[in-house]
Amino acid sequence: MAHLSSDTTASSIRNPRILSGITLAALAAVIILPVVLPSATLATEIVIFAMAALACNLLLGYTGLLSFGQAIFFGTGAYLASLAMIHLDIGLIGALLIAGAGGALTAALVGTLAIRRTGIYFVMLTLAFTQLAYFAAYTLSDWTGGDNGLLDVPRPPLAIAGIVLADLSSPLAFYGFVAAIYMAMFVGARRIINSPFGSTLVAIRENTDRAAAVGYDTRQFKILAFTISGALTGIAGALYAMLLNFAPLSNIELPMSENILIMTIIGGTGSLLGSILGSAGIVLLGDWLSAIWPRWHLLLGVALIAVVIVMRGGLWGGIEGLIDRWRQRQSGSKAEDRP
Amino acid sequence: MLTLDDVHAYYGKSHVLEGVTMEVRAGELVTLLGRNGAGKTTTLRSIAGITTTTGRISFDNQDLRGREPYEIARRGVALVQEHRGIFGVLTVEENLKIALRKGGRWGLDDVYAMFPRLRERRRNGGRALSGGEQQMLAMARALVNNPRILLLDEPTEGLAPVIVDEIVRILKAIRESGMPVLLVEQNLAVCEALADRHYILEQGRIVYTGSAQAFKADRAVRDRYLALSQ
Amino acid sequence: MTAPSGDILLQTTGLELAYGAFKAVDGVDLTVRQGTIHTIIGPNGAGKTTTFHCLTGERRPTAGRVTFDGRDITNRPPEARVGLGMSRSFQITSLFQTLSVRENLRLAAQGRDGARALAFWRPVTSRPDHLKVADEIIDRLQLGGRAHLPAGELSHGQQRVLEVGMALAARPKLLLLDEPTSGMGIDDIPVMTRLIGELGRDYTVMLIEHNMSIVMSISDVITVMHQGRVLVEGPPDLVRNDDRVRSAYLGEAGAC
Amino acid sequence: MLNVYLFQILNGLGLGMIYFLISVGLTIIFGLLNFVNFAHGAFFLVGAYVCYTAVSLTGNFWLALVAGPLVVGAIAWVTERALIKRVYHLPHTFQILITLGIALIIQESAIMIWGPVGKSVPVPEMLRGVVRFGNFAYPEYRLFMIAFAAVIGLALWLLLERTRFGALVRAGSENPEQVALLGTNIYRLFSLTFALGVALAGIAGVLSAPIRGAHPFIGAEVLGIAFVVVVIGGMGSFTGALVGSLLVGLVQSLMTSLWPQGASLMIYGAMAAVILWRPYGLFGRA
Amino acid sequence: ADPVTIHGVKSMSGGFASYGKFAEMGSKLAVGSYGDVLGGPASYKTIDTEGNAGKAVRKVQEAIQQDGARFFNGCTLSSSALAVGKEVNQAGGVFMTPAGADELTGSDCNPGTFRWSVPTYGAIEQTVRPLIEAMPNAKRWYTITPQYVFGEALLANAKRIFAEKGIEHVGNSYHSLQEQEFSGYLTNAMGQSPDVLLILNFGGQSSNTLRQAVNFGLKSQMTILLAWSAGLDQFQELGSDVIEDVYLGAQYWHQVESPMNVELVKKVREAYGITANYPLAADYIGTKVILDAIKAAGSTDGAAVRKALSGMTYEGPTGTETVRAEDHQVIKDYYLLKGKAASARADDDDLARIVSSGRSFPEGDAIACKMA
Ligand SMILES: Nc1ncnc2c1ncn2[C@@H]1O[C@H](COP(=O)(O)OP(=O)(O)OP(=O)(O)O)[C@@H](O)[C@H]1O
Ligand SMILES: Nc1ncnc2c1ncn2[C@@H]1O[C@H](COP(=O)(O)OP(=O)(O)OP(=O)(O)O)[C@@H](O)[C@H]1O
Ligand SMILES: [Mg+2]
Ligand SMILES: [Mg+2]
Repeated sequence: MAHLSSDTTASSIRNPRILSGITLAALAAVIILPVVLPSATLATEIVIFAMAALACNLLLGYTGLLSFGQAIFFGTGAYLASLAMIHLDIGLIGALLIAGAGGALTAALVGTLAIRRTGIYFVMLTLAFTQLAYFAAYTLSDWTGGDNGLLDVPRPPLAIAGIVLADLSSPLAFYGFVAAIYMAMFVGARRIINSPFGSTLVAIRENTDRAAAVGYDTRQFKILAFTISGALTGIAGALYAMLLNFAPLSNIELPMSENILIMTIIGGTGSLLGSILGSAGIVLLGDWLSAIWPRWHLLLGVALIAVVIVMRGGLWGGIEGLIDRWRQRQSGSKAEDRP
Repeated sequence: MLTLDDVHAYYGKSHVLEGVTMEVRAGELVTLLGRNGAGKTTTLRSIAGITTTTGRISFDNQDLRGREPYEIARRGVALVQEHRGIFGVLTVEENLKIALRKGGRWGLDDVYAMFPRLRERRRNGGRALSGGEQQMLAMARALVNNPRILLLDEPTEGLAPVIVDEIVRILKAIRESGMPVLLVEQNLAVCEALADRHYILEQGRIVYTGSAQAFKADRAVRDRYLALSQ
Repeated sequence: MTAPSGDILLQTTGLELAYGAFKAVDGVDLTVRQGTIHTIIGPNGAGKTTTFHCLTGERRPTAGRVTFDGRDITNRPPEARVGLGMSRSFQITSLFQTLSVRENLRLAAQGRDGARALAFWRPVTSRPDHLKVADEIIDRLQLGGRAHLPAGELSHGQQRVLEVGMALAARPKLLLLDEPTSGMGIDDIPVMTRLIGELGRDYTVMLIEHNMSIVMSISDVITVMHQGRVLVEGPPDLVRNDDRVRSAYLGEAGAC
Repeated sequence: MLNVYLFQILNGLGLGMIYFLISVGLTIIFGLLNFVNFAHGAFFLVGAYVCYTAVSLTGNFWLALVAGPLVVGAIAWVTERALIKRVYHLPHTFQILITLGIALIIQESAIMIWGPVGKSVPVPEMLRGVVRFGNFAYPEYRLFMIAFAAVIGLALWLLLERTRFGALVRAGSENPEQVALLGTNIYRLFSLTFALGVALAGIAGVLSAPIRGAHPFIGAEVLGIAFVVVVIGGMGSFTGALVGSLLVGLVQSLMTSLWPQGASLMIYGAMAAVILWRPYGLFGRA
Repeated sequence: ADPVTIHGVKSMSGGFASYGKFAEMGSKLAVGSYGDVLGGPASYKTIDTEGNAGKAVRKVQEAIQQDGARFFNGCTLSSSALAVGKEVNQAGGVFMTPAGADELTGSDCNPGTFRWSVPTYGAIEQTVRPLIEAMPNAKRWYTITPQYVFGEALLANAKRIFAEKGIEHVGNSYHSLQEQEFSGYLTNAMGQSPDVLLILNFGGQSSNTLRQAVNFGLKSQMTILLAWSAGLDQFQELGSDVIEDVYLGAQYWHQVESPMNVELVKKVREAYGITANYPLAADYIGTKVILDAIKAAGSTDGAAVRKALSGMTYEGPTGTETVRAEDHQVIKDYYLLKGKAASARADDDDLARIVSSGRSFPEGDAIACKMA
C-alpha cells in the first residue's frame, strides 16, 4: 500500500560511507540535545519517541505498512517492564528484555492477523486492535492500574549480575542510558535495513507481487518486520515508564499510535534520521507552543497539511533536498555540461 | 476538420509519438494502421486529451491540445477505447443515458434501432455483456454523446466474424450519415471495406498515407509495414 | 529443429481455472521437455497468461494437476516454486521501480534462498554470490552502463529485458516468459529475440508471444490455445500450416 | 426481561439509522474518489455547532437543519478545491495525514469560536414527547430522526440509482477517465460528491446535536463509529453503509443489556472479525 | 528571599481544555490578588498537561529540575494527579489538587499531596442519603456506572447506603469510559421501573446520559440524581431544559453564602466577568492555601510548608475548611442541588438551588491513608 519517498537503500549498497555519516549525525544529535534543550528530561522524551518512530519507520517507511497499532506495543512494553520491576525485582536490563519480548510477541500477533488484508482494510484492522488492546488494559485494572495508570514504577540502577554500573536516578544519567540504547537501535536498524531482510522489505514495499514472484514469502517478511518493530517500540515504552515512574493508560490509546505515526511521517518516512527529527519536531512544537497558545494543535494541523502539500519527504526529505541543491551548486561549476 | 501537426507524446521517459502529422476531413473515414505498439492508441488518446502531448491538435479550427478530456468531448470528439470502457455498475440503458446529450443527431431510439440487440439487453448490467455487445454499446454510447467526429480503437478486436460483419455494417451506416471517423483497425478486410484513406504509423511516425485504391494496389507497403504473421 | 526428446520437466493434466462460470483455462494438458523452447500462442483472452498464473502459483487452478521436475506442485504457493527452480517474467512489466537495476537483480537472486533472506542481522554484503549473479546477468543483458539507475528510468525495451533478467536471476530450471517483447520498439526486438534464443541453450523456456517472426524462428514446440483449450500443438511448420490455427488466430485474410 | 431485548432492538435500529447518516457520506466519498476522509467527524462537529448557533440565534431547529448541510457542504467544497483535490492520486497515508490535519484545524477553530465547554441544543418543541410502550418510552425526536434518516437514505438512493448525476457518480467510481470522455467535468463531479458526502455528515451533526450536544471532541468519537460501519459494510458501498449501520446499532444496543461494559469494545471486535472473515466487508468490492 | 512561584498544572490544550481554562483563571486570580508572600509578590506559571498524564509528569519533572519548582496546584485527570503527586512528593514539594481519585488521600497518599475535593464517600453520603430521607417512598433505585475504580467507588458507597436504608437496588448498568450513547443503558433502567435513577458517571458522559434520559422522558417517570456533577459550567452547557428537577451533587456552588465565597464570586466577576464555577474556585482556593501555608511557614522549604498545611484551618468557599493531617484531605462541604426551571431563575447562572449540604468523610480506621 503506502509507498513513500526518500529511499536510502538503493544507494546504500554502493556507498556505505554516507551511512556512517548518518550514524555520526544521529550521534551528534543525541549529544547536542541535552545541551541545547532546557532539560535532560525533555531530551529523554524526545529520544524515547525517536525510538518509537524509528520502529514505526521500519513498517511504514521500509515495508509500506501504515500501522495504527504502535500504541499496543508501546503500552505493552511499558506495562510489562513496570510490572516486572515492581513485582519481580528483575533489574533494569531484565525489564527491558521483557518489554522487548512482550512488544515483539504482541506485534507478531497483530501483524499476523492484520497483514491478511491490504490497503485501508489493513489500516483499519490495526486500528481495531489498538482499541481492543486499550480496552483490555483498561479492564485489567488490577494489573495496569486501569485509568489511573500504573504508579510507583521504579527506575533501577543499571546493573549486570548484581554489579551496579550506573545509578540512573539523575535525569542526565538516565538520558545517557536512553541515548545509548537509541544509538544501539539506530545502528541495529541500519544493519537491518542493509541486511538481506531489510532490502527485501523495500522490495515488498515497492512491488509486493514481484517480490513474491522472485521467491519471497512476503507474509513472513511482514510479520518479522512487525515483530522487530514491536520489540523496539516495547523497549521505548518501557523506558518511557521509567522516565515518568508511571505507566499511564494513554500509552496504549489510539492517539499514541497517531502521535508516533505523525512523528514518523513528519520526520521523513524511509529515513532513519527522520525519526529523531520527527520526534524532536513534534515534542518541541508541543512543548513550546503549548506554553504560548492553548490552541496550538491548530498549528500542528497546518504542519500536517504542509507536509503533504509541499514536503512529502518530511523534515529529512527537506534537509536532503537542501543538501542536494548545495551539492549541485558545488559540482555545477565543474560539470556544466550535465543536462 | 481534425488535424494533427507534429504531435509528440511520452510515457514517462519513453517517447511514443515522434511527430505525428495527419488529418481527417469532413465526411471521411480514415484508418490508422500499424503494428503493435506503433502508437495508434496513443494517437487517439492524444486527440481525446487523455495523454499529454506537445505539438498542435485542432478540430474545426479550435485548438484541442492542453484542454481537459471533458472539454474536448464536449466539442464533439468521441473516443471509443480499445477496452471499451463500459461501466459494469450501470445497466445498458444507464450507460447510454449518462452519455445522452440533448439536441443530438442520435437519440436512444435511434441507437436502439441501429443495435436491436442492445434494446433487448436494456436492463442488463454492463458487466454481463459479451465482448461484441460491449463493443456495440460503446459505439452506441459514443453516438448518443452527439459527436462530430468518431475515434474508434480496434472495434473488431477479439470478436467473432459474424459480429465483425455486424460492426462493419454499422460503420458503413455511420459513414453514410456523413460523420467523419478515424478508425484504428488490425483487420485489413475491415479496413478495406470501409476506408476512404489510410495512414500507417510506425514507431510513432506516419510513414505512409494514401487513398484506398492506391493502398490496395501497393502490395509492397503492406508487406513492409504490416506483415506480422509470417 | 529436431524433434524434442528431452525428459519431461513440466506437465499439466486437465488444468482448469474458472472465474465463476467462465473457464479461462479449460482442461489444458501440456508437456514441456527439458532443454526446449516451448511457446504458447493464441488470440487475446485465450487463457495463455492465466495458464502461466497456474503454473507459477499466482492462481490456484480449480481443477487439474501441475507436476514439475517429478513433484506435484499444484498447491504450492508461488514463492515456494521459485525455490524449486521455476521463475517467470510478467506480461506487464513488474519491477522494483525505484531500486537500481543491480539491486533488482540482486533481490531476485536472493529470492531463490527463500526464508534465508530473513536474516536481518547480516549485512547484504555477506552474500557476495547474489551480487555476482546480478552482475553476470547485467553483463548478459548488456545493461552494464545502467546498472545503478533506478529500474523505472530505463527505456521500455530495457525494462522488458530486465524483466527477463529478473526471472533469470533465480537460476531456474524452467523460465516462463510472458510476452517478453510486448510493447518493445522495433530496434529492441532483435535484442530480445537473440537473448531468448541464447537462453534456450541454457534453460528450458516457456514463452508466450504474439510476434510470429520470433515464435516461428526460435520455438521447438508451439501450443496454440483458443478459448481456454489447446487447439493444436506441434513444431512451427505444423502449426503454421494448420487450418484451424489460421482461422482462429493467424487469420484467413492475414492480419493488417 | 424479554421486553428489554425487544426494546433494545428498536433502540438499536434507531441508533443504526443515526450511524447510517454519519457514515454514508464517508462511504460515498471513498467509493467515488477512493479517498479516505479522516476529517469526516470534524465536519460532523461543524454541523452540530451550526445547529447550536442557528437554534440559539433564531430558535428554529428546522432552519438549522437546512443551514447545517449548506454551511458544511460549502466548507467542504472550498476545502476540496484548495487541498483535497491535490491528494486524490497520493497513497492513503497522505490522505489520512492531510485530513487529520484538517480535522485538527476544525476542532481547534471550534474551540476558538464556541469555547472549550460543550453546548446543548434543545429538542424542537413539537418533538419533545415520547411514545410509550408499557414501561418503555421512545423519544419522538428519535423517531423523527429515524424517519428523517430513512427519507434521506431513500432520497440518496434515488439520487444515486435513479438520476443521471447518480449514474455519473457510480460510473466515475468505476472509471473516471471514461466519464470525462463522455464530456462530463469530472473534477466538478469530484468536488460535488465530496461536498455532498460531507454535507451528509453535516446533517448528521445537526440531527445529533439535541441528543449529544455539540462538543469540540465529538468529531473524533463519531469518526470511529463511521469507520467501523463503513469497513464492516464494505468501503464505498451504499448498501454496506446501511447494513453496517444497522448491524453496529443492534450489536451495541443488545450488548448494553448482555455485556454492557463491553458494548463499545464489541463494535471494534465485530469490525476485526468481519474484515478477517470477508476481505472487503459485507458488500465491498475488491 | 526568592520570589515564591506556584506552578499550575492545567489541561489547557487537548481533551480537557474546558476545565483547564477556568482552573487557570482561578490560580491566576489567587496569585494576583494575594499580595506579598515572604517579602515579595508571588508569581504563577502554567504547565499545560495537553490532557495527557505522561506529558503532565514529564513537564512537572522538568519544572522541578530546572526551575526548582516546589509548589504545584491543579490536575483534572486523576491519573495525572496521582502521578504528579508522587513526583512532587519525591522532590519534597507540595501539591494541591481537586482531582477525583480517592487514592490521592487513600491508598496512594503521600506527605506532599493534598486534595481539596470531597471523596466519593462524601459525595454519595451527601447526595444519596439526603435524597432517600427526602423521599421515603422512593424505594427502587437504578444505577448507571462507568466501569473503573472511580465509578466502582461511587457505586460501592451507594450500595452501602442502600443496604443500610433498606433500599432495593433494582439494577446497575456498567459502561466503558469511551461510551457516549446511553440509550441502551437507559432502556435497561426503564425495564426495571425504578423510582430513582442514580447516575454515577461524570463529565461529558454524564451530560450525554442526562440529555438522553430527558429525551427518553425519564424525568416524568423517575427522580434523577447525578451524584458527581461538574457544577456550573456543566449546568450552563446542559441548560434548564435538561437539568430542571434533576438532583445534582456538586463540590462547589457559587451561591453558597460563606463570607469567603461571596468575596470570591465578586472578585471573579470583576476580574473575568463570569460567575465563579467549580474548576475556577477549586484552583483558586488550592493555590491560595499553598500561599497561606508558605506565609505561615515563613519559608519556601517544602517540609515546613507541608507541616503548615497539615491541619491548617482556613476560610474557604464552602465555609471554614480544614486540611486533615492524617490524610491531607480537605474537610469541606458537598452540596446536593436541584435544577431550576428556566422561569424560576433569577439570573442566567441561577440554574439550581441548594437542597442540602454537609460534610462526610471516612473517619478513624476507615481512613485508608497510611502516610509514612
Ligand atoms: N501507460 C503506458 N506507460 C508506458 N508505456 C506505454 C503505456 N501505454 C503504452 N505504452 C507504450 O507506448 C507505445 C505505443 O503504445 P500504443 O498503445 O499507442 O500502441 P498501439 O499502436 O495502439 O499498439 P496495439 O496495436 O498493441 O494496440 C508502446 O510501446 C507501448 O508499450
Ligand atoms: N480476474 C479475472 N476475473 C474474470 N475473468 C478474468 C480474470 N482474469 C482474466 N480473465 C479472463 O480470462 C480470459 C483469459 O485471460 P488471459 O489473460 O489468460 O488471456 P491471454 O491469453 O493471456 O490474452 P492476451 O494475449 O491478451 O494476454 C480472458 O477472457 C480474461 O478476460
Ligand atoms: Mg492500441
Ligand atoms: Mg496474456
